[in-house]
Amino acid sequence: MIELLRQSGSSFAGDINNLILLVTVLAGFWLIVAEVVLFWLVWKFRKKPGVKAQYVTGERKEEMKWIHWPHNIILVCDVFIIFFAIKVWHHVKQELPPAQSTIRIIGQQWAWRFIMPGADNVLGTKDDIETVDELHVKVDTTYHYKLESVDVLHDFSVPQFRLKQDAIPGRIMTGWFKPTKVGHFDIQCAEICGIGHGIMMGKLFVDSAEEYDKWIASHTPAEATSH
Amino acid sequence: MGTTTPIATTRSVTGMPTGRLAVWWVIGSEIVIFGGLLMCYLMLRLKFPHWALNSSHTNTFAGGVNTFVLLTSSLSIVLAHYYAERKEELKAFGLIWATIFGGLCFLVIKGIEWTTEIQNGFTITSSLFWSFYYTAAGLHALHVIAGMCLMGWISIDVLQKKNMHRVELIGIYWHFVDLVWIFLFPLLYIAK
Amino acid sequence: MAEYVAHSHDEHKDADGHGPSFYIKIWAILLVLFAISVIGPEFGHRTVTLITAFGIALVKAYMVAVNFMHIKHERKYIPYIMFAMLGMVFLFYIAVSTDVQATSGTNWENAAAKAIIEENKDFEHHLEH
Amino acid sequence: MATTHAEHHDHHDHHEMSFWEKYIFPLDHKVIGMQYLFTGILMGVLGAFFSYVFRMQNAFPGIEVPLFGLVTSAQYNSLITNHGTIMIFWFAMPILVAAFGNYLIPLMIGADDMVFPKINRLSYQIFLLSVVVLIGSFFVHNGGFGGAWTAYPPLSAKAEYNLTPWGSILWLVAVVLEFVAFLLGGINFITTLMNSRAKGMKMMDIPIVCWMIVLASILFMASAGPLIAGAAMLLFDQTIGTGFFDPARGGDPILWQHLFWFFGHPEVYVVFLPAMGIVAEVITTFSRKKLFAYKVVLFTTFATGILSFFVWAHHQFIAGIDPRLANIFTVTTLLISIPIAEMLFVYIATLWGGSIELTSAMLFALGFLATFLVGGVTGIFLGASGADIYFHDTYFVLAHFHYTFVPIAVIAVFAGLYYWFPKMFGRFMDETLGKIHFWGTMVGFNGIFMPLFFTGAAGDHRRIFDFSNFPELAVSSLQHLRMVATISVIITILFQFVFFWNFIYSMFRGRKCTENNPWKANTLEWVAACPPPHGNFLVMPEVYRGPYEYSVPGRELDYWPQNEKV
Repeated sequence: MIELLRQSGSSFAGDINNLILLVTVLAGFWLIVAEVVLFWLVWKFRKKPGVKAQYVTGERKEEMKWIHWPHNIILVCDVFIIFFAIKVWHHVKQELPPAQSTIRIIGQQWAWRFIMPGADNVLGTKDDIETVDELHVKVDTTYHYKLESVDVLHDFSVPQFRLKQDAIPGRIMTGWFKPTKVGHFDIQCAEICGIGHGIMMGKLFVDSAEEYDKWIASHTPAEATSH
Repeated sequence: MGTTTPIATTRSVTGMPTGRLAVWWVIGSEIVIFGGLLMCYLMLRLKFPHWALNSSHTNTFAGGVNTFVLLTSSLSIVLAHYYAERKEELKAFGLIWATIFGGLCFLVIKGIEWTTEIQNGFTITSSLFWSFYYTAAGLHALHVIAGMCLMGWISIDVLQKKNMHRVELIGIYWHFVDLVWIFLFPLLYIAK
Repeated sequence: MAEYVAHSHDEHKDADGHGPSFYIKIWAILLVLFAISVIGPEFGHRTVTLITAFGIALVKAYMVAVNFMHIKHERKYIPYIMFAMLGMVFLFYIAVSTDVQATSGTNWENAAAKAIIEENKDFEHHLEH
Repeated sequence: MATTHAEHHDHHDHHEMSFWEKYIFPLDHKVIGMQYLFTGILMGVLGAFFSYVFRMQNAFPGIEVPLFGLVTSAQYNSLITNHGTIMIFWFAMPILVAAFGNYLIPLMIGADDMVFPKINRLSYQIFLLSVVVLIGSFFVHNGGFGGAWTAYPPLSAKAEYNLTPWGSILWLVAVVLEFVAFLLGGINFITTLMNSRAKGMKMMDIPIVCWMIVLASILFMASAGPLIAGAAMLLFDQTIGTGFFDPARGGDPILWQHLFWFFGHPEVYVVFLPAMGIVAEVITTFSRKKLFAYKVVLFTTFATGILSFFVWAHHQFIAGIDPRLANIFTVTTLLISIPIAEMLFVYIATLWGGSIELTSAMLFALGFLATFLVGGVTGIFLGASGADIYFHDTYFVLAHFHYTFVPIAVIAVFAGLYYWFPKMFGRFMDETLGKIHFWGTMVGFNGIFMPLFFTGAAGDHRRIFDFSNFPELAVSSLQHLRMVATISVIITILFQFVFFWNFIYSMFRGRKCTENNPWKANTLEWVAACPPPHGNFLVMPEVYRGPYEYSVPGRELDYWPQNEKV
């Protein structure tokens, strides 16, 4: 359902979509029931000449059941939602699958800096590629990211990936994603970070394996290739 | 209504005088204010063991004397309450001013202590420990000053045998200020 | 208003029935406790410090609340409200300490705090001098 | 009804009060309530104007907004920040808690005033000072604070980041002053309700709205403390350069988030509960029904109040808190849906078997239930941690909480104003204009926030002054939705002029209210004259029954005032 509004592009996006669908169905059901009952009661018990209102305390058992049954069913719905919410959360945020590559993402007022491991796939070596506002990743590869900030809070957000994580100065936040679709997507900053918050935009390029290798080759720093 | 007391003020559905009830609610809200600040301090204190080094630079002697002063002033205000109930306004008046004097001693000692510390280079911006030290003790000192002002105001009424119940109210507040210090003292001065 | 002053007066008579000597006695006990709380930590033993500094602070707080503030003679819900407020404070501590007191957790680490701790790790050496 | 009660007002004692004494420095709870009401409404107008300006910029980027001009990104941030702050702290709270609390509590419990009239006056004066400081903060060098109403450090802590060296300090000072005002007011509400109830009014005879306002005050008191301490810390960070929230010096930005939301989430219920209370009074009166299960309402309120302290970190799911902590808060957050849902069900059940008269007040009360339900269920998406990863900080969140706050702070307030207007001013508001106002507001309000659910679900993130910087969000389909929302803002604001005209005209020229109890309601405020004189009651009323004894079988009248012996 949410796919109609924003396509998904990562391995866990589908799980989040399904959770949203589950909540939509359960919460939507209750919304419709409550609204229909509300409007129906207003119409049915509208003021009519000569008809007096009933005296209902709501404290007798047979009256209370009208409250208690919905209450119990809502509890069951809640348990369902809690179960699936935590399951998805655990998958996306808590348990990291083994990384095939690790990148560093650094937020600053008002740009994203990306450090990619380069051809050797190891961070902190000479062939690391540093880019600004432009991140290239290979499709179907599990990435870990190390998210940092140099000044204020930022938030690394890619709607297609259903990915969002605050960057906090002083901390290193680790997370993962696995792009599944080739293309280019917007990277947003989703935490207010000053007057340039509205221009803090990055581009995420999910390349096919060949495209990616080509890009790496053309962007590897000169001193790394010199020897 | 000008100066007449509303009927609402004279009612006591709970069986407790309204003033005392209100003072307890004030203390309830103060507990969360001081508690919030001290919990922030505690978290960071436990996070950074080296704050022990900072707290070894505090003047435990001055802090100790201040604890003694506050405990003693608590005694004088509880005695003031005792005599206020017995309508012995002169004794109550004297004891209230003894308490105010206690508060004054506390502030003077605090002032000397802070001056020396600042001279030794330990200012509020020196390190996070000192930031907490000055903020927590400063917030407490503000409460001491507020209590002293209120006591001075109440003592005038006491001389005229008016509103004698207020001695108890300020007493409860003052004991609370004392209580906060009882926790501030080990947290800021002793724990090393 | 005169009515309830007289009322609370009576309440105190039977509630504590103590004269000034009682309050002075409590004050003396508080001073002794205070002395222990200052001397205890001088031994430099961690458990002794905790018990004498903070355990005794709790005892002192209890004594002040009961004997000076007469909290026992208030309506029952007054101490409950006070405990509820303290409960809020501890709730805050319990939940927040996992983020703020810890230097690392699931998928995050507080690199800045770790650096500060590392920088000062020989503080005990300084403490002895 | 005449009782030989000792509590009489000797009206000869009162000297004639000057205008100054009566309206500028009043001790009368009703006048102080009015001061809060009018100040709150004026601040609400300011907040609404801000929303108009930034919505215009949002839908038509770069437009010269009529009545304002070009909006820079700094101004945009400042407008959204102060819109949020004003609407919560200077509009919702003063009206729902302070204005209705001051006006209603003494009247509804049969007292002649608050227990501490002078503290009450002081509370308003501090509040007014906070208003002055806040408005002053817009005019200082570099303008008002623009770091969002949550004021997350380090952005809020350092002028080099937020670029508003004075605006951020004044903003914080204003918020703290406002807190002090509400702590003083809250102590007054709590002690008044506890100690000054009329003779015979037991716990279960207290009208729900009084319970709700007092419980809200208690929630506020128990939650605001850590934030007051935190505000002192942030103020020192801003002014003298301490490092409480500076990670390089051992501080922690996350600490502020916890301090803020530990207060911030109970705050939602601080405004929600009084709104529910107002709606309870209105729907029982206009459906001539006893409130369905008074005790259940009360217990669900207690449950909500207690649970509200255990859910705050759902605002921080992706803000860097430990993911394990998020699981606990998901559970508590979803559990709080149960008492809230139960409360709404009880209100809906109250309508069963009633004789519903759709006056303007009743329309607004029903409108509250209908729209708040939307706000409630959309909250489930955000409480479920897995789904929040996607929705966090998008317009979906914004639409969700406006679907709760607008029913609370606008629709329920209108219900209360239409209902108590005859009591407050001794005249009726015009019903036809009231109904026009109702439909205009409802259509406009839904028109604003329904589209925003969709833009949010499509990825619109909040606090962006110009979406054309984001190619995926700058598409025309989304832009059209934003325009619909903005046009709806204008429509909604225009319909409020109907209200203001009605309000001001009726205050002086409206149909006169010739009886004390025009709506045939049960609660004690309707015993007093319209409007009640200073001291409220000629004879202090006594209470013989609960507040919702409507349509009792065997009685000729379909209401049974609390103070009538038989």
